[in-house]
Amino acid sequence: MPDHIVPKRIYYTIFAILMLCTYLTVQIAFFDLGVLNAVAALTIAVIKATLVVLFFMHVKYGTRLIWAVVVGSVFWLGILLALTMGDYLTRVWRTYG
Amino acid sequence: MSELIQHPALAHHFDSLEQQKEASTLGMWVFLVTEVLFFGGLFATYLIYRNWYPDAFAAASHELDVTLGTINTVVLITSSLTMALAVHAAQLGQRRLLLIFLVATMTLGAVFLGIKSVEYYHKFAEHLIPGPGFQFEKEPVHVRHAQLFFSLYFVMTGLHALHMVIGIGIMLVMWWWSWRGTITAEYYSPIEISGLYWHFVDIVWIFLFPLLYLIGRHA
Amino acid sequence: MASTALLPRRHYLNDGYGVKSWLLTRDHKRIGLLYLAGVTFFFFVGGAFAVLIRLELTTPVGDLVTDETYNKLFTMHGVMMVFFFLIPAIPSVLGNFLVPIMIGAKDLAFPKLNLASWYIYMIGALFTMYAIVTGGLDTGWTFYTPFSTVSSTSNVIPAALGIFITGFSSILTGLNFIVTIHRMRAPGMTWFRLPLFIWSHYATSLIMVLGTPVIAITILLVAAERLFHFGFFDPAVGGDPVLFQHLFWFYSHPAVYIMILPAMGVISELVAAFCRKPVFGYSFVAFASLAIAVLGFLVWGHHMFVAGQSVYAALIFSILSFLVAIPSAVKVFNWTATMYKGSVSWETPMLYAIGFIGLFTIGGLTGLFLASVGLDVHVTDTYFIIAHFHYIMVGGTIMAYLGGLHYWWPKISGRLYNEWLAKFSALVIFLGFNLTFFPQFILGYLGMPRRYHAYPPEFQVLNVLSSAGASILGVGYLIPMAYLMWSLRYGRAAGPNPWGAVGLEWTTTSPPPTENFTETPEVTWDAYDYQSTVDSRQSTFPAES
Amino acid sequence: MWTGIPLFPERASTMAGRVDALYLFLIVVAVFFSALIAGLIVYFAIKYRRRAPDSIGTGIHGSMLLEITWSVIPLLITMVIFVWGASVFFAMSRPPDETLNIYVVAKQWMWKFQHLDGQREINELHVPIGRPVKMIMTSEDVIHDFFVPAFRVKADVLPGRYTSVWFQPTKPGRYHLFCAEYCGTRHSGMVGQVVVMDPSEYQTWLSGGAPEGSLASAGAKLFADLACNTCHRPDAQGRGPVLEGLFGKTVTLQNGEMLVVDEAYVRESILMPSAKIASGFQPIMPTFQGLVTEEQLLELIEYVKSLQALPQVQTR
Repeated sequence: MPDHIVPKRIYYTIFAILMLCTYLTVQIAFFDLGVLNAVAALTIAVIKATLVVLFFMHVKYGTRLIWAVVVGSVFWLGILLALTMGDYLTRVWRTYG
Repeated sequence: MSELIQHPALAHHFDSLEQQKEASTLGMWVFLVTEVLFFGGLFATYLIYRNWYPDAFAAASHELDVTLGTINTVVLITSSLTMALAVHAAQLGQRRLLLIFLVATMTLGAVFLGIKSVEYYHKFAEHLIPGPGFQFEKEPVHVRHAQLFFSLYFVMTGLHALHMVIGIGIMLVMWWWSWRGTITAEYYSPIEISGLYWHFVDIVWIFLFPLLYLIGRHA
Repeated sequence: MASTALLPRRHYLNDGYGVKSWLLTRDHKRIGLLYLAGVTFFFFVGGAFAVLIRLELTTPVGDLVTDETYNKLFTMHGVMMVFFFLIPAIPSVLGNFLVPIMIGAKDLAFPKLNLASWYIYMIGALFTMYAIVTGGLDTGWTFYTPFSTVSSTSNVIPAALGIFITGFSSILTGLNFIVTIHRMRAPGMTWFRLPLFIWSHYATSLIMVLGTPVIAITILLVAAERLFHFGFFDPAVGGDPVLFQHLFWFYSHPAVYIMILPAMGVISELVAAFCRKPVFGYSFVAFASLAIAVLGFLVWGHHMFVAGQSVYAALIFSILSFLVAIPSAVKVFNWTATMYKGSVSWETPMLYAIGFIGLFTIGGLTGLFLASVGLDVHVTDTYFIIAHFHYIMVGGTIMAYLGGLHYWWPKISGRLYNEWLAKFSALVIFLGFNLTFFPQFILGYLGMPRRYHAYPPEFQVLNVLSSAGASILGVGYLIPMAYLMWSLRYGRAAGPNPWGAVGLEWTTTSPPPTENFTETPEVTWDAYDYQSTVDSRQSTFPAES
Repeated sequence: MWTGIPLFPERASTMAGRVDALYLFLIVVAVFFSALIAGLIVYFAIKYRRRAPDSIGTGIHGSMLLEITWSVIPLLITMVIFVWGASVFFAMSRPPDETLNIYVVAKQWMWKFQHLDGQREINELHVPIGRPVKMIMTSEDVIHDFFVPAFRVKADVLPGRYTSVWFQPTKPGRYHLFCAEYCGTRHSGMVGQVVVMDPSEYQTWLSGGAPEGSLASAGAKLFADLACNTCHRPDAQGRGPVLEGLFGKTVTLQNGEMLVVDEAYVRESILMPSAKIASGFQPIMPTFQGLVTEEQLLELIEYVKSLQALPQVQTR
């Protein structure tokens, strides 16, 4: 990987956006939007995480291999969540206890 | 290789510092993949029970302190910034700045843990530790499912805090190496990969915060 | 053959003596041997439990040991064999030794981490052994909740910790292999010149890295639930025990591929070397490894067809399970086709390879019975399952492990073993294995449930056959122990290439020097390129040297 | 000696033949491919055995045609097996509409059966031939598994939840009942007998002894003892929902969700009344967690079920 030195300005910008997102997510949580609450919270979290990964962790400037590793981890996490939920969402007999 | 002057940090089995750096960066990324899946098991558990018991989870989430949670989020994101700046300083060989930013990162990490322990203490005082002593006076209807929430809360934040402690330990070593002069503009990959770890721990919190603190606030 | 060969003057085995030179070594070859010691020990520990299980089952009533003891025996047999033998066996012993050599590297990317992973493995084993000697463990190796968290009174916590710790050894090994294969290949060693052993270890490492963390957290949750009465899977607080099974099998099914993929890699090497020709359909075999690694993560629910998951989930998992059978079938066909017009030698490693292909085929085909959800309902949790996975794990992995050990033993030790004894023991193992496990298919279909201490008398004949086979199998495993140890001192020197095989590991001395190659090799040929090797070097086969 | 070993368990249910047919098909597939591979390996090993120490094999690298052939043919075969297995599984998972229901409570290490007419059995289960029987099962402690090889059915029995399995016996006799999910020390002792009887014998057996009256009547007594009837009144004047005619109907919950009243919902409403409140009612019912056993729960459920056909339903 070539040594890519990210200008400080970018770090500060990203930091500002992250702060803004934090403010937003807290504010939104206090309005009743039904299911959209969860959607909004998770969307913002994903945006924040993506920014950290791309800029703070330099993936934007990384090799294809690093991209593949990042995408792979998300993909496998997706397998775990999707196939597990696949069972729970289609059960006829629910579980109680 | 041997005919060149070997950099003191170059291990015998690598041909160049470049190869060594690529290997260690890839190594850290692969390690982070395992971390994603490690927390992934917890997120899957959370997702299923939240889906089953939304009311109990909302009620239990109300017991958490949003203000402290928000402050901690800000603290942790700021520590990520100082970490990124530390890497920046290391890349440019600015030793003094590097040392300062490492100290700042560690301090913010410690503040986070301090606030977290205050929160833990509150939960302990309020009998919200899952197990036989668990009490959920506000909405006794949810007493059982709220235990699920708090079990997840303690394990998720506890493991996250453990990662923070390890992170601070790593930063101490990095500080020592930087102070000693091991870290230079041409050999800074230890700082870089420690930074990757630190940012990852930050990302985990970015998800934990809304999932644990912000559900059902509007109710 | 090679009777004039001498051991090289300087090699990794005489590069330092004494305990410290081993326990603090960073040489991947020595670490491989440290693993060999550990893995062999735990194999015989697990084997001893198996002997007692089979002895108990010769009679239908529980007369040899109590039911409590019996439950501990099968649990500890499973835990030892799965976590401390099968998972580390091929990757950590043969893989550790060979991955760097085969790609022309001096060592793995992270030698200290490699040593650390051996220590982690041993510490994990220590915890588990502690659990065993201080009263044992009776949860089954699967640790199903709520039995493991609220009902069992045995040493669940130390055993769980042991498995948790050992998991990190697996993760670190996988991580090390991935980085090494990506970053440490010799000049000219492109991806499609890699031996298939490397491809399969790469695929294995992916699973280790992606799957193991999930079992780690799951085991941790079980420990937390048991220790602190936290609730995760306990119905008493609204938890779902089936969720544990999802998380458990998310790792533990792919873990089956951690055990079998490296074995497949070994077989590819053996078949090529003892037919002296390239593996048929190299790229298909290579990609089949990756396909297995990926698809292997999509099928875990077939362990839970009767566990109370949804009917739809069962059907999805069923069809995906059939898909993962295809790359395995492709491999079997390609190995068979490799023998066509080969120069087939019947030396010991090849006998193991042939045994592997046959037994793995049976194991794989009986896997179709289990993937077929309507049939699985009847045969799951019976001896049919036991027979099936022993065909894969023992008939597959252990056959390949022994075949690989015999093939590379001259490289590892620099010496040759007694070929006739080796052939004899390979035959004994093959026969003993089939006699042990084939009757169990029938037993399973008849309905004998697994993990039964006592059983209805009509099942006795088949059980006696199985126990008889097990005693033969046990002897078969002891013979190689003896002659391999013997060869360490008295075996003839092997020379660099006793089999006339190609591959970088056969270009260096036996045993190799600490840095593997005196000069970093430049690779200009494909894997298994016998033709041009013969053309260019005018054959360096031992008979002519 | 060999002839003394059976290869199949008894076929004593309508499902047994279907499972065995699939099994036989798979055996044919397995034997064919095993023989093919083994035959080829042995043939090649002999035909192409090394004749000179330095001979090498022919440099064949592969064949796309062959690769496609031996990928596609197994794929097609496995898809046939999948569809076949799935159809058998569907039949296993979907009981007919009219079934004879028997409740099962499993515990370490015994099987407890409750018949609707009130008979209770332990480790022995009497069923008639010719009628589909549905077992509604739950566990008091850990996971167990109801397995009758002669019927080719198996299902895990979970704590805190109902699972079910059904079969239609076809042949009188006594068959093994096994617990097939490891459940602790006396797991291998958690076995029993399923006694399949002709309908007439079964009737005799049924009338043989039911000292406590039917399951529903036991439930009715319990319903009164626990004072459920003070709130759940047939005249719609109570503070709780009218239970008559409720079972099997769709109700609307407070949060607008709809659900069908089944065993699981009744169970949950007794143990965790506030979890899913029917719309128009207050969450005032106390929990009966710990006050009723799994067996009593089943009696109450059966009582609620029995309220369907009562004339009060119309007078509402």
